Amino acid sequence: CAQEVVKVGLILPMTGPSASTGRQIEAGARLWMAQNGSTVAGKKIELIIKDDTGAADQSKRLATELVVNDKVAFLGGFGLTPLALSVGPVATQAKVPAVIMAAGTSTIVASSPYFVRTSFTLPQNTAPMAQWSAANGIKTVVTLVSDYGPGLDSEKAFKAEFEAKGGKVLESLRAPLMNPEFAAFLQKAKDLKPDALFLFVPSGQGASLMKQVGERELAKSGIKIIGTGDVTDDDQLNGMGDALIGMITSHNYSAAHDSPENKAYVAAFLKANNNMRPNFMSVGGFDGMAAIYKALEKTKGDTDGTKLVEAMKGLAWVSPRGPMSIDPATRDVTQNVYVREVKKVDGQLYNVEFATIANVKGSN
Amino acid sequence: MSDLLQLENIAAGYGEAQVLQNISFSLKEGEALALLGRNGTGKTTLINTIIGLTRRRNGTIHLAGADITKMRADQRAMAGIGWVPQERNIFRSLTVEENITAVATSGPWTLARIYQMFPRLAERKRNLGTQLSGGEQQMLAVGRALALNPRVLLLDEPLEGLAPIIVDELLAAIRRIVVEERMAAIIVEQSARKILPLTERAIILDRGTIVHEGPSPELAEDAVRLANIMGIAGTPGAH
Amino acid sequence: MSPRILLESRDLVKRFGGITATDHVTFSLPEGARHALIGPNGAGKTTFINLLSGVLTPTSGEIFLDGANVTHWSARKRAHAGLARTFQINQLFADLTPIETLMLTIAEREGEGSSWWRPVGARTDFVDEAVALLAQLGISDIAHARVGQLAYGKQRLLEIAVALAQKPKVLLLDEPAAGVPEHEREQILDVVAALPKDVALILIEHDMHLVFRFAKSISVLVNGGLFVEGTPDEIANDPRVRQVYLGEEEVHV
Amino acid sequence: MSNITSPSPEAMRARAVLLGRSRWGVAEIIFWILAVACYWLFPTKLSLLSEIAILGLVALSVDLVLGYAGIVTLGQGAFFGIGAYAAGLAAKFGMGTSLWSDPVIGLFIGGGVAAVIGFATSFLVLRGSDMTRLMVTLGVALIVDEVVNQMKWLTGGSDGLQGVLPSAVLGIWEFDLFGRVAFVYSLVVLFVLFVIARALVKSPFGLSLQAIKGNMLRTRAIGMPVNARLVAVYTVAAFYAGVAGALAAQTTQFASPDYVAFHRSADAMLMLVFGGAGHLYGGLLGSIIFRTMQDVLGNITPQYWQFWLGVTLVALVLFVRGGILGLLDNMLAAWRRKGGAS
Amino acid sequence: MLTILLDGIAYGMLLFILAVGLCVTLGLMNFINLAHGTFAMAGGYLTITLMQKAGVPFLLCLPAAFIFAAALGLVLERTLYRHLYDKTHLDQVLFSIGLVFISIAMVDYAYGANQQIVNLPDYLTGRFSFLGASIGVYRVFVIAICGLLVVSLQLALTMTRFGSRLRAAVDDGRVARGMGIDVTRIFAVTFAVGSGLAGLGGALGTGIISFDPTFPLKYMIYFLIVISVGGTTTITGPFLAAILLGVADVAGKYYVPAVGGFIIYTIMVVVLIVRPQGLFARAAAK
Ligand SMILES: Nc1ncnc2c1ncn2[C@@H]1O[C@H](COP(=O)(O)OP(=O)(O)OP(=O)(O)O)[C@@H](O)[C@H]1O
Ligand SMILES: Nc1ncnc2c1ncn2[C@@H]1O[C@H](COP(=O)(O)OP(=O)(O)OP(=O)(O)O)[C@@H](O)[C@H]1O
Ligand SMILES: [Mg+2]
Ligand SMILES: [Mg+2]
Repeated sequence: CAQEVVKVGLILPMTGPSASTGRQIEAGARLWMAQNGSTVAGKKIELIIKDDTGAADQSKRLATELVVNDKVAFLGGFGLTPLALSVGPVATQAKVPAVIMAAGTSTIVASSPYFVRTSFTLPQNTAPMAQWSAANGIKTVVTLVSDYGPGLDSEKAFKAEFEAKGGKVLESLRAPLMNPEFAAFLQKAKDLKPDALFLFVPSGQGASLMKQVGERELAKSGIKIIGTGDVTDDDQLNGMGDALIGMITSHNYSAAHDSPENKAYVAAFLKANNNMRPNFMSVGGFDGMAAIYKALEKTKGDTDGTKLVEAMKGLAWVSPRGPMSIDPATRDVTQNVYVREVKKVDGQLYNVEFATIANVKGSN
Repeated sequence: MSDLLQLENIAAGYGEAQVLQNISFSLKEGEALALLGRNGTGKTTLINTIIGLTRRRNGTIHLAGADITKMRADQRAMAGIGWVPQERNIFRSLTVEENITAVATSGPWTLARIYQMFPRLAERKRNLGTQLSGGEQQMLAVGRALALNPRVLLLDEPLEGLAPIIVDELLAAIRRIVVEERMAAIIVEQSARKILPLTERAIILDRGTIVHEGPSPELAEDAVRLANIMGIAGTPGAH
Repeated sequence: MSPRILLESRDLVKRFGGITATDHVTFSLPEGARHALIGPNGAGKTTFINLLSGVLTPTSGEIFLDGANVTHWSARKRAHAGLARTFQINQLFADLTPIETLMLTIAEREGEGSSWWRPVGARTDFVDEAVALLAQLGISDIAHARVGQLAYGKQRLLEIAVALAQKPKVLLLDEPAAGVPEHEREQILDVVAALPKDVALILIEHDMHLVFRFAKSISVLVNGGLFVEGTPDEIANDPRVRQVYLGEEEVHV
Repeated sequence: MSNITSPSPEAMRARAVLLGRSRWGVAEIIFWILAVACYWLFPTKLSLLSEIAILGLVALSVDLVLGYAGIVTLGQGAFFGIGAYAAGLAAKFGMGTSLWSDPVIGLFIGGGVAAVIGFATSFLVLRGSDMTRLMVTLGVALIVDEVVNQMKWLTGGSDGLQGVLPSAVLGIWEFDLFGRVAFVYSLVVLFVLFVIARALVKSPFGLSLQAIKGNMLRTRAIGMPVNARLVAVYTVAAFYAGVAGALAAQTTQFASPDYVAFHRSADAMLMLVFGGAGHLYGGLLGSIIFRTMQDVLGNITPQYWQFWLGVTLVALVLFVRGGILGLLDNMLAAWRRKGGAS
Repeated sequence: MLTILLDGIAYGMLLFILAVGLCVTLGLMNFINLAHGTFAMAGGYLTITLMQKAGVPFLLCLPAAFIFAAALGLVLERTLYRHLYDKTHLDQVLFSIGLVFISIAMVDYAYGANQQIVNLPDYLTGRFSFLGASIGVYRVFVIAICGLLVVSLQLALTMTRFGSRLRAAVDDGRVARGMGIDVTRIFAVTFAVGSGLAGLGGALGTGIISFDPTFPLKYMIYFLIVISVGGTTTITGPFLAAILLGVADVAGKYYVPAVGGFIIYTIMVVVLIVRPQGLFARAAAK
């Protein structure tokens, strides 16, 4: 007999500069389906992947087509903030829940009542770093972030939290988003002689940045290198070289997270993806599918968008990243954030977690 | 058997268009041939076919007994064909001297000898190709062809734009080269009276075929006949 | 009363680096002139024309067109003031047809070049004029062919047709007959000679037959400077001219 | 002798030939009928179709500058983006009520602002070789991109301009989720601007652009104000690109820095050359085929569609002269030959 | 102060080393080869593969990258590029962008979309002091190689007949053939050298930047800026332009961060308006 199909449309950058984000999310989502079957509440789940190349008008058009033509019950994906924002009106108008699996600017979720987030926000991931720094003898910091929404979010969150705790941000540097060369900024940071340099660049640019950080021997001149986990992205960390050992970052996910759920996750992921290591983007996709499945279970297969969003509010489960939940008030993700140190484990570099700040809200 | 250049049954043109049909003639060492014909009758096309820059559809070309029909233009040039294109085509980003040295091969025609023939070029040797007067470009085109030390010289309207005094000198020089160095030459000219005295034979083209072939002196003497063959209303050279 | 001077240069100098291509040339051209400019290759004839027509700017000196100082005018402005020229090396629009080329020139002359709502053929008077010009030069047959694919000689004729289409007051012809077969050369000059009597003409040419048939006065340029000026008779019989330029050439005046 | 004679046969023929060029051909009429028919033929693809219409308009604008006047430009994306932001801001601050958020007025705002900037920067492209112009236009576009990024307070920076809510078209047709209104609206705007462009290029003005492309020296010598013409066409093209940008902002209801980005300009140029430059329809065909291929391939293989697109581009250049239009020409010629032979 | 200058020069050298091959194909051959980055990427990925998979020493990877990219260039030139010399610049743009798309997808297929990094050998990392300023060893290494390349290429082009034969072939290939110049061979050799240099640039680039499949597009603008500001008639032009751009960019971002992003583009536009042929083009060339 014909089983009723529920379609999930993921709009991801599969080509272009953010392609690795799309690949990780797709792999995470597929892994969830492989582990949990493709039937929920008697309905068959079908995944549709669309490439928006990282261009917002494409995201919007694809969202419209998925809603109008494919009649998807869920939208998902969204590699960058503007891509998510452009889809907001479509989700609102069509009353289709849209699960944000990557984009990290805090304001997105508020822009449509149908947005739900399973990734993270930058303030969420940044503030713990500031708290840890203030508590560990760091008095002065220079921040260096990519000059775009999430970077500024991160810069603001760090400064607010750090100065509230008595520290001082000497200078806030912003590097153009598309920039291969950080020499001027790093030299400036070095000349200011802070206790630590805080870094944020989007997933994918960490390698270039850290290469130049290493070359400039900032650590040797007594400057501690700290940042968000985007910089020490698991996807690339291993190739970045031993110079990174000792770097402290805070983030919501590490492939080295010590839990049975994560061990199983990493092992299955590596196997299914030709030894590509899962990063924080992949769990965004994995948990995004988790939220979709759990919501459908709750509505018993009812695909009414409004009911599905209601069902997602307050969902809580244990993810490979640790415990997480969807804040019923904001529809944003609440999760643990970990402070980690880059270490060599079994000959490979990992972000080894050593402190946990529990239940940090995504936005309020 | 001493034919230096021999064309047999050549048909050629550009792209889809065929311009020449049934062209056969030959040229001996040390012989100068006048190639005459009205505007657009295919003189340039014939010259270009010999050097290998048109689309050949039929026929063969031999140079000193060797079949060069299948050779590329640059191979033909190296085999001994020198070319003065109608529009001169000086290499514009090369200096006068580079225009000559870039194509030169060893032989009697050295840079010094070319400068001696055209002192004007020596004075302008650092000018770029585009920074020459029309006549200077023409001299350079001739000099450049000589620098190849060819066995056959193809001159497509070489006198165009030269001052009368230079025309006299150049014609005398070509004469000398042909006679003394046994170089063969095909000279395309609009004005028959200038080159008939200089050449042994003349070919007249019309609509892509040879309509007359014969000794030059005969034609030179018989202005009426020349006019008839070429289909010219007025009588050239008469005042 | 002396005739109106249409074109004049005063102490005109043009240097290219170390080369003085035009050397203090002071020259005037009256209404109705039929003037020839001759001289050895590289004497500076084309450069002089380029200065007059505004393609080059002089190093020093002044140029007057119909009384106005045009030294710093653009080529375009001079063309509008009635100065036309042909180029020694064809300067045509390879992708257009001869008729289009002439339509364009006529439209520009009549200040209609920027009209953008009417199609090109709408002004039938322009079309008729262009067609007549082509007929006058004997190239009606190629009116609709692509200029780039024409034989050299035909392009040469079109080059002249374009200058004529400008209905100039002063026309500068730089070796107009080069590449044109002998028997058609006279035809060109006949067309040129048929221009209104008050149009002033300068002809550069190395074909002495044409020069002496056409010119009422001749200047000889050598090494950038004016060497001699005179009637055709005087020039033909000047031994210095024979020495630097004419050589053995027979000249029939 | 009097000149009042009836025109010669040659003159009659020349008149016919010249005027014939501006007459609407059968193929053209079929093209536009098909364009309209798309509304019923592909009801599920209307948002893609309106995007194609908008891209076609940008390609048309590049054609005016590049195909006709011969100015190689990689900067048309800047005008597209400027138009998008101008119209987007007008709609945003019009709040869906006042005249400012009327889409048609938005088009004029977008096109107008782009035209002003186009006019101001046109002076930069009057000189130089292909390469120079390519880089100058690109440089201007990159600077505009950077300005949009920096003026966060106005443009929303890299997050894009949100809350663009244009009111109903002419106060009657609301933009719907299916993209019906968007498609019809975009197609109508494209058609109107196309008809104007068509008149433009068939006029003496258009002919003079082709002449400038062919030979500057001669155009100056016949007294043509070359610079004024180039400035004019560059400004008009900027207006076109600005209108296209405004359309994009209105139909997608946002604007992002991506609208100004380098790849917009590059795509517009690619589509034009792909279709065949210098024929008006080249840009339209190019955007239709290029975008459709991208969409179809992207659905088949979201990761590797670029490969097949690349293969198509390479093959097209190697085997055909003059893009898709050239290909059509060849096919038509071959068909005629066969027809004649049989 | 001096450090900033040195950093700027080093950044300029990075731009130059990535663009030098383009000076040859675009600059000398007048071929708008937007696929230049593809050859650089070939050199870069070869280096990455050799070092990561086969443990080949970095210094050996450099010549290997040159040879690999040159061979790739030669093959593509013989099969594809040679059909495009007499086509318009626009056709060349379309064609080479097509190649870029193909190469992006192929590298993505083989290596995945994520960034690839190599770690330099120890003797090339670290810094040393120079007149009180400190500079990375690797950057000095790159500067030295660039200097060497510029001098040898410039000599090869101006002192040998190859240079003038090449320019003749570019000016008018048809007539050059008729003058006995083997245009086909000259173009093939030159294209191979240009591609090889691109590959070498890519290999050297691995020491500073990371590679992903979008590399050819991401850096395209930078290549083009260097070439257009420097002018296309010489090798030294782009070399000096790269230094100028590098120093201006680094200094700008250091001293006036607010406008740092505009500097390179503004310099380019201003230079091209004042000197459309490029800052250091041969004055006489048209
Ligand atoms: N590139 C080309 N493509 C197509 N046809 C051409 C081409 N070049 C010349 N033709 C045609 O070939 C024919 C012969 O031209 P060609 O140049 O050989 O004549 P010609 O005798 O040298 O004339 P001229 O005295 O004007 O130099 C002409 O009808 C011309 O239109
Ligand atoms: N751009 C330039 N740079 C340097 N020298 C130049 C330039 N243009 C022309 N010349 C030189 O100026 C001199 C005059 O050239 P011009 O073209 O005026 O001569 P011409 O009298 O027209 O000669 P011809 O009868 O051969 O056409 C020539 O010697 C030429 O080499
Ligand atoms: Mg000829
Ligand atoms: Mg001259």
